Amino acid sequence: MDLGIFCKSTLDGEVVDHCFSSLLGIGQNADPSYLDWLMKAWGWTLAVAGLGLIISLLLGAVMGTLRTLPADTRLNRFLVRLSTTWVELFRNIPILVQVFLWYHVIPAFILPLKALPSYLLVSLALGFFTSARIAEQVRAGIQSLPSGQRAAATALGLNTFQSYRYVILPMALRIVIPPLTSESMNLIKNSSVAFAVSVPELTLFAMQAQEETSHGVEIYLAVTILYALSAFAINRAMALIEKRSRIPGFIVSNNEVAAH
Amino acid sequence: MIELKDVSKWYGDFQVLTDCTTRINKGEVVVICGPSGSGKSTLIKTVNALEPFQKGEITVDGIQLHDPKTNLPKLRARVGMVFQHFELFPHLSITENLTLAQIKVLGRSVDEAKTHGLKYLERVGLIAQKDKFPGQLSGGQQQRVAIARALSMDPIVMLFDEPTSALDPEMVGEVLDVMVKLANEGMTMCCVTHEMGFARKVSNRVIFMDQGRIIEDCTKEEFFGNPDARSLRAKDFLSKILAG
Amino acid sequence: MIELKDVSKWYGDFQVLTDCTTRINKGEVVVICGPSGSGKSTLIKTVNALEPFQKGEITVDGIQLHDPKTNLPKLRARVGMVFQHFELFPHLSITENLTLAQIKVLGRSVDEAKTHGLKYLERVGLIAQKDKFPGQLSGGQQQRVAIARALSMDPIVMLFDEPTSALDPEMVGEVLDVMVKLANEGMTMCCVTHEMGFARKVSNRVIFMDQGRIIEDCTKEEFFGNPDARSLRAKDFLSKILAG
Amino acid sequence: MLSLDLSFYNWELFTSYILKGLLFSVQLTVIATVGGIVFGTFLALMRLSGKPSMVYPATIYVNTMRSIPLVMVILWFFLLIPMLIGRPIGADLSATITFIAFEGAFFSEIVRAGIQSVPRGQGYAAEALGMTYGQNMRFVVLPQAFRNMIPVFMTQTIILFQDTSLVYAIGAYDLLKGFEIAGKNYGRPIETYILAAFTYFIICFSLSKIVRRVQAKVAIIR
Amino acid sequence: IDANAASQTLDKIKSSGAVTMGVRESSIPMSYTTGDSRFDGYHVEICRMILGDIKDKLGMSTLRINYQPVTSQNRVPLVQNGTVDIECGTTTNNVNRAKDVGFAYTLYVEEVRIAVKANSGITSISQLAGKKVATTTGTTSVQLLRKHEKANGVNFEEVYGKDHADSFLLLESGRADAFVMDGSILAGNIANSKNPKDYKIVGEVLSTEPIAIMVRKDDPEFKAAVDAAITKIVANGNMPKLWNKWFLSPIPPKNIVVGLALSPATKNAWANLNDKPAEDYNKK
Ligand SMILES: Nc1ncnc2c1ncn2[C@@H]1O[C@H](COP(=O)(O)OP(=O)(O)OP(=O)(O)O)[C@@H](O)[C@H]1O
Ligand SMILES: Nc1ncnc2c1ncn2[C@@H]1O[C@H](COP(=O)(O)OP(=O)(O)OP(=O)(O)O)[C@@H](O)[C@H]1O
Ligand SMILES: [Mg+2]
Ligand SMILES: [Mg+2]
Repeated sequence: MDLGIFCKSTLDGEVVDHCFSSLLGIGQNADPSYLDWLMKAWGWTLAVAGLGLIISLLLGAVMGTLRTLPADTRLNRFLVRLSTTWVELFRNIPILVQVFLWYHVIPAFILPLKALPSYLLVSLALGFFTSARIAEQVRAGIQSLPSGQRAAATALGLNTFQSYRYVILPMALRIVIPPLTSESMNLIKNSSVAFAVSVPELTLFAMQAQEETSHGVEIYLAVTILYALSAFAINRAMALIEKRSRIPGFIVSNNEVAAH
Repeated sequence: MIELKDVSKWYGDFQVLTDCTTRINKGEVVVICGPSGSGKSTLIKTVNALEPFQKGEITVDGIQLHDPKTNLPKLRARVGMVFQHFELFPHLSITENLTLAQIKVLGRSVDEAKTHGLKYLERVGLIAQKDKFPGQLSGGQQQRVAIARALSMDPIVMLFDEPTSALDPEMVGEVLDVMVKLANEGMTMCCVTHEMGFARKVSNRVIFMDQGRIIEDCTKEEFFGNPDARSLRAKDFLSKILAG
Repeated sequence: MIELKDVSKWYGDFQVLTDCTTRINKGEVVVICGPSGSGKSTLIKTVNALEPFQKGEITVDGIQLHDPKTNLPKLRARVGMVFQHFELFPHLSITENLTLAQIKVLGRSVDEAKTHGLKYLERVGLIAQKDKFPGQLSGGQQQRVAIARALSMDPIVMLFDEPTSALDPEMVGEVLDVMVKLANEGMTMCCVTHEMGFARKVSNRVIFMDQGRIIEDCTKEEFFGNPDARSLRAKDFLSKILAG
Repeated sequence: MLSLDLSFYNWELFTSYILKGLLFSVQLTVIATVGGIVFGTFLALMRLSGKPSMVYPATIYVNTMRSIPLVMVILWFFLLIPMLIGRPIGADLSATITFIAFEGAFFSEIVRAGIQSVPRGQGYAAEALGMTYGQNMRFVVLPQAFRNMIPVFMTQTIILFQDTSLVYAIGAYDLLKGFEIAGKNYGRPIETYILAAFTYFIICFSLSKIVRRVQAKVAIIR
Repeated sequence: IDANAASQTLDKIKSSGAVTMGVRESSIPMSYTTGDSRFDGYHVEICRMILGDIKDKLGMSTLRINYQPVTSQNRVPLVQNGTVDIECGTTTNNVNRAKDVGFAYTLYVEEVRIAVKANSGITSISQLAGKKVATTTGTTSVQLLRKHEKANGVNFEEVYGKDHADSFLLLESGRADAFVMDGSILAGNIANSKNPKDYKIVGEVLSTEPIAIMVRKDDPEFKAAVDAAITKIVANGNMPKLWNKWFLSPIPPKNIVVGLALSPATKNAWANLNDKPAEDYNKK
């Protein structure tokens, strides 16, 4: 184990004066070290995953909700079918293949997409893929509410939108926080596929740096720890949200298992 | 006030309601009883348009339910409903439970809704709990809040679906007391319940259902006073219920 | 037969049972009642060693429960127990439900267990259902099977934890009938129940619990016959229960 | 706008490039599912045992596996474990071990939830009849738990099948790799990605339909 | 050589009757698959000749060759840990790697160059300022580009493909303006593309690198056996024929022609067999 490797220059493999040289702007013109590079790569991982997370939460909540609409009007039936198709489409293709589709295939047909930077495309791919899974969790959450809740809201004269807005969603979203936590952690982990389309994130760093330095153990260890740390941070953030949104006197029992 | 004519309903191939015809007049208290699965809940839900029906006609306060032009949310707001499992909204405080629909459906101001709602909360004896959440109340208290919530919409009729059967026995009384008071004040009520004591005390009419049909529909006096005139099924059921 | 001495139990900081002392003699039928959360289920579970307790002594048929040398499974097999929610094994047929423990615990042969189990199934009037699965029976039928299952272990005492409170009212009677028959045959029984009719009919003693304490422990005659001698809490509770 | 040319995609190409990858992916999925369930049940029982010496190692293992990307786990096992234990380990074997180790953590969560989904009263009832912990698990809790779990197991298996595409990181020849090589050697990368997506979709979608059937079939009537 | 010398690899080959050859999947024409687990290419064929020679020397009647596909990222560890006995891909012999693995005599000297679209007008690296330059993750070209950027003050944006075909796809689809990589790889990818005429290889030689067959570091006897076999192949005058076969004639599976002329550097390597690392080539 030789952690000194992180203080070596990425250009000539010589030890640099300050490990954080170029990031912190200490020695001007100093060569960037592997540590600098690692930190930048982590930044990319967080950026890609963060953007993907926002996309997936929004889309997932919407699609999951649409799937539970009562099939009483034509519009509703259409929306149910739309969201079902959405979920089936995006959860039945491996994320890696979806990333390739977004990066190589779709821009070949929709030319303006070519102008988008690759991290955006990866975020879209991650976001859409995860939204299908989140939609399933949201749907399960809504369906796990006693059917009487919807009936009570309706009986009070609330219309479908109002029932969802004031009664069903506030409860369902609270219930699905635990499975959403695992989905969010999965998203961070899945962001490692971004390296396949040249986003300079942690996995790309790991593969390139271990090739250059031949210090695989140290490099992989650092990268693994950063991934675990990111996932753990999400976990804590969600736990905080869960605590904040806890309802006095209400016991949530949740056995939902989240797959990765 | 409420009129049902030949109402039939199917779940797929399974017929839950068969040609149900009856009426509930203003100020009347009607008790519906019958064995489990006989369609009592379903019947009461069709009256509130919570469940669609495939045949027949229902008229509530002169409005035809099956008319596609009917504004169902508005109609439902005029019919109060109380459920077996209370169905308070667990994420809202008691006050918010009472005011939500008043504000969103009737368009009342927050203050107005609050004053109005708390008035009914006081009537059911729970004004002290106004800032608690449903999970912090006992079952009997929750059900009384649910009654107050329905009342604060100023309904023209109240529907009850087994309001006491999910309660611990010691809490049944407090809910029945509220219902008796309401009946005595002249509220039009339709209650699915097996509390025969309540039926004896305040009901005007008793409806007995079995397998989706209304088998008996007679005054309380006929129902309890003249058991021999009852159908075999109703007699059997009554003997079982009253034996407990 | 069963003796409890100063039994106390805590869930974390929360004391569920406080110094409970009582005894149940052979052939006696004891009814336990009291408000929800008063510790009735917990008490009955400690007797069957399903819940550990931290203080006091329990002796069942001369065997000390808190003795670490006691073979708890063997002891439990000699005490029959019936639960509020039946707890039949849903993945096994009725016959398999009756025979599983006989075979695995008592080591009876399959045939022997079957003959024995079906005898009790006949006694509860459900021999026709022997090849069905629990999900295909009504609640009342399931509870009667559960009683037959407990009986087929040839227990020396039967414990019941609110055996009728999860049932539709029309099915309460059939389960109570079985229990009454059992009591009349001389089975030692301890029942948590709010069915005061049952208590009046067959019990020898009534125990009233509140907040983890045994507040009243007297004969049926004292309990029902002399209400003024009852504690305030018990009087209040009784009036609520009997009002229904 | 690009014109698609799928004409190069014929039976010969399928048998020479893709079939091998498909077989590997399926084989890896099957072995990892079976191995993962066995290993996962073991981990779950450890976590539910209540003995700290069992609970902690299992919990740490499961949580660690769940917070590292599968690609990293694959790389770890493939590149570094052989260096540490000083013995070579091939791509296929490595992928298999990795997947069992990784999926075991996920299956253990499913098993744990499955056991906990059996109402507590069932355990009480079995105990009250005099059954020991082992008998209770074997005859009452696990049979019900596994029936509840079958659909979740199958869903996880579909995910596992999709995850096999990540073995590209160590150069194992899976379904996606088969497509990629074919596409590259014929200079048709775009078309092959579309075909790959289509193939995965057909397989996974059909499997998820089967899951729904099975779900309806094995559900316990309560 | 002495077949009884203490060589783990030779012992293993003799006792198991099999050898594992590390190969690439799409490094046309050096080492690539022709489908259905068949592998071929310039280095692969040479390796088969080497192994044939070793088989004879060990006095074996048959030797089974297992092909293990490797990637840029895993080839070194695989050789290190013994999964692969002999790697016949496109590995640069440099000082850094030579610490971990051994290299046989160089038979091919690679010149790192730039591939661009024919109509782009780019002819030199200095024209790449502000442009996107593709290269493959896990190769020396990445570090090379970084160094070049720093030394010449040119500023360009790097994009990474996960393998060479991917990097070429970046160029093809317009996501990159240039692809910097070993000349043979560039030529192979261009030849294999839909319209080979749309691309050309331009610019100065960014670096000259010996590409060599890789063996284990701690087994000098095996390396000696490989080097001896190479010496024999070269002495028998096979090299020009092999070059002609793989670089100038149609090759399977699509019968394309790579069309890369024999460079003076490679010719020189054949004439003076050696295992000097890349650093010695660029030191001037
Ligand atoms: N959504 C549904 N789909 C299919 N069948 C249903 C549905 N809801 C109710 N049923 C069936 O319709 C019949 C009548 O149900 P309903 O709930 O109205 O009975 P009930 O008289 O209220 O019984 P209980 O006393 O148990 O509440 C039952 O047989 C029930 O199984
Ligand atoms: N596992 C547990 N952990 C913590 N508290 C518990 C647990 N089980 C029961 N309790 C608490 O112990 C008290 C007594 O519970 P118990 O179930 O014995 O009451 P009960 O008299 O049977 O009530 P009920 O009539 O509702 O069945 C209650 O306040 C309950 O909340
Ligand atoms: Mg009902
Ligand atoms: Mg209890």
